[in-house]
Amino acid sequence: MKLLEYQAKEVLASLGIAIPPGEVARTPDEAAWACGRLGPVAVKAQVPVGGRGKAGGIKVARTPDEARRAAEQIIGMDIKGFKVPLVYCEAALEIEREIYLGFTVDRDARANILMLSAKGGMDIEQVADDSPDSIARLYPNPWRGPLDFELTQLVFDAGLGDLARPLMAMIKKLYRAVPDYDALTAEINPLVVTKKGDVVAGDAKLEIDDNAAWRHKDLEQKYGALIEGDPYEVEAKKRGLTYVSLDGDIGIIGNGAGLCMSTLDLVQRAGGRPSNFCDIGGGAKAEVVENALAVILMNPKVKGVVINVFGGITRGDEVAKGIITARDNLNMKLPLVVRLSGTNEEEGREILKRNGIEPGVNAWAAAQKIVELTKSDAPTTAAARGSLPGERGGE
Amino acid sequence: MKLLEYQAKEVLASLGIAIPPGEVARTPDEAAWACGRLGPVAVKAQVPVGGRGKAGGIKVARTPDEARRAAEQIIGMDIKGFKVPLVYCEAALEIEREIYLGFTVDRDARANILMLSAKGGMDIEQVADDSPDSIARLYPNPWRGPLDFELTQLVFDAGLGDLARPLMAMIKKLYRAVPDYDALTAEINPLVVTKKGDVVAGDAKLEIDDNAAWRHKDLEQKYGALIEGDPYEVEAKKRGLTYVSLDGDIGIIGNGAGLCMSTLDLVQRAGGRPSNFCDIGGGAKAEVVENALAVILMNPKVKGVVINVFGGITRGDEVAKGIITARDNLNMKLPLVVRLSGTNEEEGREILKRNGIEPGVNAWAAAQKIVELTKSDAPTTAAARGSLPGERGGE
Amino acid sequence: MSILLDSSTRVIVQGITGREGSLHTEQMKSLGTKVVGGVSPGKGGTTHLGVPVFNTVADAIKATGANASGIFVPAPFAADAIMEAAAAGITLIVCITEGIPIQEMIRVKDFLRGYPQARLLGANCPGLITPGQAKIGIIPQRITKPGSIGLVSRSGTLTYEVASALSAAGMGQSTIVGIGGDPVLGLTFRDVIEMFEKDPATTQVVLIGEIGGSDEEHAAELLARGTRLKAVAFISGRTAPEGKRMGHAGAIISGNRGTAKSKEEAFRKAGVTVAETTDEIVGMLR
Amino acid sequence: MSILLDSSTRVIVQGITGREGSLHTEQMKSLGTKVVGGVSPGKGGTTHLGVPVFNTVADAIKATGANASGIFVPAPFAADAIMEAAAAGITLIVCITEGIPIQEMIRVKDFLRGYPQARLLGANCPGLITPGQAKIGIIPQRITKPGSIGLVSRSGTLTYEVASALSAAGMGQSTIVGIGGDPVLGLTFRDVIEMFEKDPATTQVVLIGEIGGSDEEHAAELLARGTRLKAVAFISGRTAPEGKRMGHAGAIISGNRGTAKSKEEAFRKAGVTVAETTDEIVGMLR
Repeated sequence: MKLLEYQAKEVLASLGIAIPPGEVARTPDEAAWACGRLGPVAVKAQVPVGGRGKAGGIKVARTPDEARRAAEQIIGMDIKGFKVPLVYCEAALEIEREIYLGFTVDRDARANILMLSAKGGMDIEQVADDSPDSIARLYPNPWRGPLDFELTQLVFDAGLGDLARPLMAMIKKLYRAVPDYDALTAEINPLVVTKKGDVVAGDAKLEIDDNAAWRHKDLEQKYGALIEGDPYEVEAKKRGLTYVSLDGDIGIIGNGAGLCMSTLDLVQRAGGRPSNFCDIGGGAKAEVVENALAVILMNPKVKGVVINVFGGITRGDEVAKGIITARDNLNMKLPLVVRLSGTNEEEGREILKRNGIEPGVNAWAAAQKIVELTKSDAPTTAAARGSLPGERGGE
Repeated sequence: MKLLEYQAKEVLASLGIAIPPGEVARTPDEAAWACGRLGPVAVKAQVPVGGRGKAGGIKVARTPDEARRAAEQIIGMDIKGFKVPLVYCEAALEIEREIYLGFTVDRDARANILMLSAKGGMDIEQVADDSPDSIARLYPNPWRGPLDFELTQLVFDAGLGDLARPLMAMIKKLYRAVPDYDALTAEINPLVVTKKGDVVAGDAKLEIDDNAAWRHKDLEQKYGALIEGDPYEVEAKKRGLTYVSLDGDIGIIGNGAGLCMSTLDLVQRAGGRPSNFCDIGGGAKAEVVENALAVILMNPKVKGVVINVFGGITRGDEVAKGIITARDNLNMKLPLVVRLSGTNEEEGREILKRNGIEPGVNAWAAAQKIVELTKSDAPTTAAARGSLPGERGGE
Repeated sequence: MSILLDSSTRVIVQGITGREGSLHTEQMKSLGTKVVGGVSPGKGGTTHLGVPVFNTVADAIKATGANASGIFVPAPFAADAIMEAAAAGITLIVCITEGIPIQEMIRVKDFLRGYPQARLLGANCPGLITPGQAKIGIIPQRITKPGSIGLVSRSGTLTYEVASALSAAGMGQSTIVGIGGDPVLGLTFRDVIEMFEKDPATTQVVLIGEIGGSDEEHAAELLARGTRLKAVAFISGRTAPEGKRMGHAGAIISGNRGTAKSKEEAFRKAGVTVAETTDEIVGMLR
Repeated sequence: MSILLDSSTRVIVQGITGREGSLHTEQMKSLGTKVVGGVSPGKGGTTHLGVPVFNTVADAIKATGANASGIFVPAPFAADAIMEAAAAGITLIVCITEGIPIQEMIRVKDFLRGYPQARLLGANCPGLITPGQAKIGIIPQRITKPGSIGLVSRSGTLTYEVASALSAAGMGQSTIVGIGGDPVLGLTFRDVIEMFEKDPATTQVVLIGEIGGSDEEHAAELLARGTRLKAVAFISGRTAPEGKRMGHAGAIISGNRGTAKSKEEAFRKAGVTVAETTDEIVGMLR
């Protein structure tokens, strides 16, 4: 779960990290009132993705009127596929210097890594390319956490020895996000040293491990509904699916991430453009297939769907029956190509054919078939799509 | 710092461990009222030492009247040198079985140890002698703490697999006393399984590392004043001295624990009985010597004092001057023998002699001398003792 | 011959009394795997599916001499189960469980440093199978066939797909190893390739990789130093769009590594044939 | 010859700019100890008492090639200082600081398992001195004299007392080692005796023990197996009353060990002469 900036800051504040005063605004008026209370503010788009500054998602407002106008422009704008649901109005800081402080999982090292650099701010990735040595790194032992002497070394390595005390305290607090919140990434960039000498989180990024969501239900309840910008991903999450939106027009369903990803590769190779990645895991029960199809069909751009299932333990005929049930329940009329493999695959293909579903002999054939069926198609009508979950759910 | 039972239970309760309802009573009336509110209670002497049950410090009371009478008998009684300051009235438990659960530092292993036994209760030390295997043991890694599988093994090793869930939860909570409170010992004996099936701390012992007192000032403030039963030890602690009361009549001061302990050995060897152990550490400044003498002279049994100082870096003449200043400030008239060693020891001895203090050539001679000087002495008068800290401090 | 597992390996199943544990224990036994016991705390002393159940792995080893374990316990208990197996002396730990929090796996990896004899496969993997001899995990026996191709893969269903294509073409496998798709896992491509290299029964290897991480690159480095094995590699996710990144931390540490392109190039440089679709693999091995 | 420390040992002082650190650095230097630097975070780049100061031990080692460290930092920072020294590669760590919480020392002991080359003396010890060559810590030079007696002790002032009696009697010392009085510490009697055994310059040893723990008993066990050293032991606290015990945990694990009687008996059984007062020691060594 990727938290929005204001949410990440609330969590970091609960760990004792100083953040500037700020208020969430869902409307331009709320932004104006917030500015009235806070004085000059930065009005910041709240989206779970980087680069919002360059996309025009951050504006400085000195007066309530300016804040209202900024919020009018920002709320609802699209940033890298996320529609901005609200803004965060934060008291402007008098910046003396900007530091980079980040924690993440280094999957190659199978370890956590803490990074600190005196060259904080927007260009940190450039800094990493140009002068990697200016980013000091520490791999804390995962049971012990960072030890004082390791933090001392980190701070001096980063050339920030004059700030050793406040920085070491800050890093220890930030690292609490690992044991306390199962954080995968926790980043403060810039970490601002103000002209008064305070050390304050200027921005904050926090990603919590979805595998540990059961330990952090409070976060999910408090923030979960607001976070995902993509409506299909939100719906998929509700239905317990592993789903990522893409910008093509062919729906993809596979069981297993690798199989699903290779189906995507094949569709693209055949000249098509996938609308999503959707892994339904093992088994391929009718209910799960129905959920996956329902989410994919929510997207009006989708012209057809390809399903790639390898039956490990589940039999091919059962999978075929499940797919037909799902299609019929959704009253789906769009082209549907299914590639079935594993036990009883021949029987399964027979059942599909009898029910008007195109069976692929292998994954490559299935990919070519769905591309062929969707290329010539006229724009889809609502009728062909069947009943959409939005319509059924009264959303 | 050794906490009293009710204090230890308050701390354990803060860690999430279930304790029976109970109230502290400083007077027999308070005990009666507590019984009125709680129903049948155990009235328990609060002293930081084991064996109070056998000493008559625990009585069961079914009515407020019985509770009053029990408190009358217990408050003020002496248990192993501790005058009982108050009682704890605790709702009686319906006991199904008694378990032993203890944590302590195993100094030989330089590690923490958790111990669990199905044979809990007063006779656990006997159990340890007779059938050591019936006490299951676990040495948790100090950074990781006890892991679930280790606790599972511990619980099954103790033959308590049927209580695995509640016991594992309980042990994890108890172990929090190590990272959270720098506990050196944390013991629940008996850990009671009630007839209803609840698992409750029947008694509790908790010792906090004095070296970590600076991390736990809240505990010290809340409980510190009540704990130590011995008035000389309380006074010594206030003055920052390492002091243990003994029951003889010769005061002992030494610099360094080993030197102090060997002085004690020598006095005893010479036929005397030490009234205390008092280590004044390195340096032996006048102020520290004065503090040590002051505490020792509070005890009316003391007939004389021997000081054994080895000057490592401090010069013997300086030590001698410091001792004289201390004696004079306290207006002490009792026999005082000083054994001085190290740089300028001859000069130091000269100064002592000139000021009427007996210098010992070596520690053994000094020990013999103080025994000789105190044996024939008549009971000391208040005048000879000098001004006592109690009188000066207006206690 | 084979790697890691054969018909003499003495296997226990942690979580044997659960639904998944029961199902796959039966399948493992039906192939001939020597399943000597199971672990389920509180059920020690009972028998399940014809094998004795113990409260702890240590108890199971004492009674059965087990040296391998398959873990089928639910995610919240799986990291602990791995550590228990290692501490008790198991030398091959196969964790099928999906959804273990990454921070727990990082702690497990550090814990395992204290038990160098313990090799962990997974978590979140289909396990391994030595066709005709034994399996630990969930790879279906019927898609496999004894032979001389070593197969190592990050993806479960792609493994099945490739294995069944090989078997259908009459090309048997020495051992099939699913290393799992989690970011923090036990045995890597490199570890498994090293074992295949030492296994006289294995003459060819197929690697099925994925985008993300640098394990494929590390395996390619190893193969580049020279190998007696004929190797074919396939990378899935070649056309996957870049993830929506939050923050810079990931970019700082991974740079340009981890893409399908970087992996394919690494393999080509190492002299390894790269398949663009899984269908090509069989032909490339002929 | 000597053990642990001689005039070629390259020593740094952690906490060199503090009051204690400064005082004893001067004394160490005046004896001829090769003090090559000091550590004081934030003061890196400066010079103190004629030696360079560094921010971290790692920096100090890089610049000076130090292999030993004396720690004089306040108690709340001392455990961390020990771990820093070990992690940076120091092989002899001498921690003088008193009052380190026991739980911190238990964690330090576990940490040190990862750095087997690092030997820790203390904490809460007077350090060690090889008379006429070098010292780390606070043992006064003038009470010592070069010679062939190895002295190892848990008590600071008793060490001084015995050393000065020996020196006054013309009996010099090879190395004097104060192992410290804390319940959880680094080098034990046994470790130090083993080193004396291997040191050709040492012909006799004096052990000064105390009640509590079983380290004296373990040393006696070692000596019982045979030694070329003439050994005398003294235990202080023979007449100390039993501590007022709270709870049973201590009694369960220690049983009857740890008393002066048990220690003296162990030494006598090992053929070690036991002194009843420190005054007897000189005579027993003649």
